[in-house]
Amino acid sequence: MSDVVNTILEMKDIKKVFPGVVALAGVNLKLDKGRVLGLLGENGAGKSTLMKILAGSYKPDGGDIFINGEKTDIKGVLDAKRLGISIIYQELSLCPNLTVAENIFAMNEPVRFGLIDDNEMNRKTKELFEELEIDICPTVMVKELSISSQQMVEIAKAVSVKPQIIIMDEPTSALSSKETETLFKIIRKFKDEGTSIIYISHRMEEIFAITDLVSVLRDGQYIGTVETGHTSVEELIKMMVGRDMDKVYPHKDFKYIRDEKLLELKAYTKKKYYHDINLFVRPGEILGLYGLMGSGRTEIVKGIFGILKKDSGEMYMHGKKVSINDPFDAIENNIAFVTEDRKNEGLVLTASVYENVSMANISKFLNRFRLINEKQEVATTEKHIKDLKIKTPGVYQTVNKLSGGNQQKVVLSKWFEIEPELLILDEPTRGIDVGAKYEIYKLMIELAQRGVGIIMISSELPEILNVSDRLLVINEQRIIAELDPKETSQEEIMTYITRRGETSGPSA
Amino acid sequence: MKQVGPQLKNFTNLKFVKSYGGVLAALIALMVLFSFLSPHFLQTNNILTVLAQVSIIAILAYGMTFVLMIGEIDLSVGAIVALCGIVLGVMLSSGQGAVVSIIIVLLVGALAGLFNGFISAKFRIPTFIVTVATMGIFRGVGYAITDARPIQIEDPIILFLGNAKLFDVIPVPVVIVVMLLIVAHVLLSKTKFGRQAKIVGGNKVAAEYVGINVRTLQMKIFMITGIAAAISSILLTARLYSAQPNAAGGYELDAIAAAVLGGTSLSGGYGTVIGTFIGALIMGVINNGMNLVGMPYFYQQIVKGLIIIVAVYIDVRNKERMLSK
Amino acid sequence: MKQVGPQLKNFTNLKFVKSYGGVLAALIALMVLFSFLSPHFLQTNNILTVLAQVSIIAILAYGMTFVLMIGEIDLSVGAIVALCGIVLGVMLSSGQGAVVSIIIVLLVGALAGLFNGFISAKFRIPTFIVTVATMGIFRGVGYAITDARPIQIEDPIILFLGNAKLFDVIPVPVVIVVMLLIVAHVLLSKTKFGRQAKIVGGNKVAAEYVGINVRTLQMKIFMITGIAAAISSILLTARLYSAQPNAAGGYELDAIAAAVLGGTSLSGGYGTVIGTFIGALIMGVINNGMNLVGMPYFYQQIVKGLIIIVAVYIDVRNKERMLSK
Amino acid sequence: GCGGAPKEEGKDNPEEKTIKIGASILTQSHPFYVSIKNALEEEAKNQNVQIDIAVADQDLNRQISAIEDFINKGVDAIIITPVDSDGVKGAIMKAKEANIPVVTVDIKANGVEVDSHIATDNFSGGMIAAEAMAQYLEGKGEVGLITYPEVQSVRDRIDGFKKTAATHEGLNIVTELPGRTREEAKTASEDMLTSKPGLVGIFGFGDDMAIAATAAIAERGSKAIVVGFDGLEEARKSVDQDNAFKAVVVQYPDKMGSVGVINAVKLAKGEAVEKVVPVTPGLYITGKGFIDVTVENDKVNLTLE
Ligand SMILES: Nc1ncnc2c1ncn2[C@@H]1O[C@H](COP(=O)(O)OP(=O)(O)OP(=O)(O)O)[C@@H](O)[C@H]1O
Ligand SMILES: Nc1ncnc2c1ncn2[C@@H]1O[C@H](COP(=O)(O)OP(=O)(O)OP(=O)(O)O)[C@@H](O)[C@H]1O
Ligand SMILES: [Mg+2]
Ligand SMILES: [Mg+2]
Repeated sequence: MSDVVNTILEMKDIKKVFPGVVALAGVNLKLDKGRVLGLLGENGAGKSTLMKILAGSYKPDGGDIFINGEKTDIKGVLDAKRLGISIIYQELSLCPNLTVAENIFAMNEPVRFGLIDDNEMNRKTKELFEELEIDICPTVMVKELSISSQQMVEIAKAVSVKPQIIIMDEPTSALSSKETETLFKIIRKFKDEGTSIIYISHRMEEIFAITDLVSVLRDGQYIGTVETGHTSVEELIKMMVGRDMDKVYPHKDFKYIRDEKLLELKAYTKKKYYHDINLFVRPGEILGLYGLMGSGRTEIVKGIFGILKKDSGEMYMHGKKVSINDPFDAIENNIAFVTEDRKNEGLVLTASVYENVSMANISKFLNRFRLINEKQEVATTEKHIKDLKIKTPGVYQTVNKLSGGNQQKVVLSKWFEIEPELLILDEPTRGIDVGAKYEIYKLMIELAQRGVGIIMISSELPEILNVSDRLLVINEQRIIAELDPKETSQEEIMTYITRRGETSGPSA
Repeated sequence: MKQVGPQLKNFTNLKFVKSYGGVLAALIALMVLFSFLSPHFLQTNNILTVLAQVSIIAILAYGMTFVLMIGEIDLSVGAIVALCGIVLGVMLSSGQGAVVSIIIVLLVGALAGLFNGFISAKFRIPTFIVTVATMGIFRGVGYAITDARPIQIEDPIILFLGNAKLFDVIPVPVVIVVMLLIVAHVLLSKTKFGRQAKIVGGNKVAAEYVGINVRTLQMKIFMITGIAAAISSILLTARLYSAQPNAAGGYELDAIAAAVLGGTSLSGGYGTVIGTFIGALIMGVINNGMNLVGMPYFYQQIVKGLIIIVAVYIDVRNKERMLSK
Repeated sequence: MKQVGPQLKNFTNLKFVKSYGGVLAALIALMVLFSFLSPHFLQTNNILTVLAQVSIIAILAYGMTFVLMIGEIDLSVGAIVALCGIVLGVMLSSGQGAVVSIIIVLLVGALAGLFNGFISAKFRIPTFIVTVATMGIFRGVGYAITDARPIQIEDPIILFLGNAKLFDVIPVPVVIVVMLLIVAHVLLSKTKFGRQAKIVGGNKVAAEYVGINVRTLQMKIFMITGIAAAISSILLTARLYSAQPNAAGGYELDAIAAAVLGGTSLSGGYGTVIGTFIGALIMGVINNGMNLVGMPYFYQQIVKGLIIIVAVYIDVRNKERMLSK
Repeated sequence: GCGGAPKEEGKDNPEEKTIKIGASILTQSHPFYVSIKNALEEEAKNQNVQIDIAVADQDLNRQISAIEDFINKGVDAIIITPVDSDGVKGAIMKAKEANIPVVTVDIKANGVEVDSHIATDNFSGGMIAAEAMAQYLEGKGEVGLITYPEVQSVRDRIDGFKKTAATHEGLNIVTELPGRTREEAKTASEDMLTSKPGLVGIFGFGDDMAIAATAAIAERGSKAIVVGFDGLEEARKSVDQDNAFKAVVVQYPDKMGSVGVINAVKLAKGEAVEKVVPVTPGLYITGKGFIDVTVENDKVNLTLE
């Protein structure tokens, strides 16, 4: 009896079919009041689709939804809102042309004499941010924020309406550990107030840190629900992938780092973006860059790739001085760059999978008449689809129809395809499931073994500690420490960052 | 009138300069230039004439700003002006009173706009194509109604609206254009409706996610554009003392140019009615100034093209500078 | 010619139907309709006439497809046609040979396009505005050169290109338009250049990050459009036996409509030259059919608008259905 | 070869079938051409023949396409008001190849012979307008022109006006502004009156322009007079009233249209017609209506009193 009272949401036998794909083949989900339910599944398992149905932006092809035990028909996003369901979508969905406050209060603006009261709106936003401990100016335009800040705005927007159910679809994929902490604080606060939360993530440690229960989907099927306290990473992975996976990180059996400098930066500087960057990467080496949000990691690698062109400093490849002024120069020098923002910087959403895979390297696919050999493109793409287990109905599918994680895999394929000497990866495993992560790490290691130098930015400390050979810590647009990942610990890194923050704070 | 207060103070503060600095600079530069080139340019009378001349395009451009705001376009507004003018002429000459006729004309404009909005939203056809098509349709209907003949207008109320001067100085169209400026500005930048338009223009997906019915909004926006065209047609008809089926040819491009000069983005999400008004003034000043200087027609076309490019460039550069501060 | 092989087989397979099914269906429906309405419609002679009539717009529309592909627009192509025609007339009447004149005309077209591309890419001004402005500029220059007077053309080579018939049957413009169809189709869908255009149209930032110089590409694309306009102008001038400074008014809209009818997206990233050709044929068939039926002009405008809407709708719906299979 | 096919068909049984005429007119958006069009239709009804009217919208290419379509359709005669004298040549040649007789109305065709031409002389008309203007102004003062240089007939009118104006020493053309529609013409008139406060006369190349100028003058309280061209009903009414519009050169679109059809029908039946039918423009002035006017040896003879 008490069970009925406590169950706030039940989804039964939900079905959804897309052209060529059965996204959901009869899925069940149960959510209790005041609890956090983790939702796990490989890329393309159907998590986001299920959540979009709950949020009213997709119509299910079958199944029932019960809210507080009552059968409910969610016809559109407004119905969902009315029922107290709030969602943070996997893909950022803010208006770049509006301010932070205007985005948060979109369709919900405070009104005076029939006109929007901007002052009131900004004031309320400021209050909300203070309550949530978010440090963003309410009147700044969203397009001027970094992705991580935009994600925080999304979070604030979702909770601002005091919903009874909050859906969070990979909210931390664009956040660093500090902001993740802020998010967890918010989650706990709302949970204590009786709000229920559905939490999707591919990061196991987060699942264990914040959820009470975990439901698992596989290939659009409901696999089961377990209590977080009574399960293990291994069990969850087995539920997700359907087989045992003994480890999350592959062994780097035989390291093969040549003692020469593939890339070297000397005093690389761009005003307002990065300062006095001295670093090198050796062939076969994986160099990790770690730092907090806004620390400038992305800017440094954009500098290397010629997007944020340096003002001063020198770059050497193989000891020879090179000058890289734009991405074209960078690619000419065999550098590849997987950007952190796949939607805006990585993919052509309206183009097909194979066109995305071949786009950085189209010259390779020309026949003797200098015409594109589509067969070869398709064959190559199919190889990548197999290697990275990209879930798609085919090479001709347009990329916007893929799940987030699979889109990320397409971006990776694009850059693996040019067979670079230096591979820069900015949050490469963002949104990627554990199984595929393993494949990607393996590919990185294989590339390294062939003599490729890799720079990897990651906000996941365990990942960066396990995968990189050498670690640079970035803070306030500078390199502040070089560490050996084998010797260091999460605690040591955090003290570097915070200590630096304390000492340099007043002087900056 | 009370609710207009809050944003009127913008006129005196930095935000105003920040928003309109580039286009204002272009306008002032042009005015200085022409006042040197022609002694007649800066006369009060001439300035008022320019304002009256500009009123027709300006009102069209207000409407256009709304469509551009949601990332769409309306190439049929010139044709709607012509059609509405014809309807006005037919109504008046069939003995209807001015007020009834005006109401009917506004209705026809709204319906024409609704047709555009409905067809494009319902059948998901790009508005560029829908309105290129309806441009032909509305004009065709206009021609067919009168068999391409103009209709003379003698109604004193209509003629008053287009030609009279308040206190013997200020042309009535100028009063109307300024009043509509305030209404349109408040509607676009201060109401929920305007905000929804901005959201749709910024990110259609996000708009749907927050529960905006994008299709309904699009229909409403096209109705506004249609109504603006209808108002414009009343002033134009009065100004010409007749309804002309071939009136307002190519005005759609002038209206778009005015809006873009004023900083409205063609891809949606950015734009202000005040900027659009300034943009329309720039166009009007160029035309008037070159006429006063007596520049030959061919060179007028060339110079006008160059000035538009330079003016938009000033605005683009100005915005970039503002952002980088 | 050899390299054309691979995609020619498309003509026989399902992909062809899939890509062009909607617009082909619309074309065939129209042809069936008109062959019922007029006994003259399906005569070989008339079909060839339609093809020849369509050639000028079709070639313009090929160029337009490239610009639309990268998400830009060119409203100045009609003016470039007029300007190039005038240049051709001036060259010929100053005693230059046809070949030299043609080369110069192609150069002028390319330069005009380059001007559009350069100004918009370099100063980051929306191409809509740049080309609205250059529309005036190019036309103004054309008028100024001849003081708005036409120039008669008597050169046999030029007249041959526009008016002669191969084997006494196939009009030369038809041969040219089909040859250019193949060239443009291969360029757009089979070369690196074409693929880059598609990528730029889909996502400019992503394009830059894979090393595409978006600005240079944009300039090249506008040059292609300019050259297409120049070729068009040669055929038109021959057809008119004279260079007309006011020629090709409004052709930009027809070219855009043809491209969009053929499935090219106005926001970039999608489009095929073959589709565009079919789109141009639809426009030509509508005009010809209504003339044969003897429909009054006003109704022609109305019907044409309606047919464009229906044709695009068929295409939109067809694409959705294809995707949902 | 194949080009001959339609002609046989067209000529099959001329006696049995009703005669079909194709007419391509320059534009539909000027009242003058609307009048021609209506006259064509009316006369066709009188003659009991079928007529298809295609509107070229001032696009020569469209006009040529329409003529091609008439040929393919096998009409028995074609009437054209050419968009351009030189440019229409190709289409007329095609019609001749197909043995279809061609009649031109209002504007002549260069470089090719047509079967009949119903001529209005726009150049002489311009001269008449200038002479009338000069006499009203007693041969002196500043005059402005509203023009539309893209159109041949307008260029001819303006050239004729300038020629006669030059013979009056005191008469100076001080400004020329474009005004292609009534709206543009009104703006142009306003700006003329602003920039040339001494203006005493405005010539508008068409009725719309003259009427617009008249309105602008009235609103400004200027003393300038207006002379117009075309002289359809609305313009003649305006001339009758007490305003700035003093005189209008009158063309006879009704007559031109009906003669066009009459000649086309005759040609279709194989009868002979006059090669050139001249229609001299008239002059309509305030207070008197039509007055006599002739043009001889580049000199205009008219008296206002
Ligand atoms: N709009 C769409 N059209 C066609 N197919 C779609 C669409 N949206 C999703 N799919 C397909 O449905 C399946 C489920 O996608 P969904 O986004 O729900 O996966 P997910 O579990 O959220 O994956 P990820 O972890 O990568 O985000 C995928 O195979 C995807 O390709
Ligand atoms: N387009 C932009 N315009 C203005 N400021 C920007 C822009 N992009 C980034 N910034 C600012 O630059 C700083 C560093 O950016 P960013 O957050 O991308 O660095 P990061 O170290 O890679 O962090 P993360 O990847 O975790 O977000 C931030 O303060 C951000 O607001
Ligand atoms: Mg997902
Ligand atoms: Mg980053």
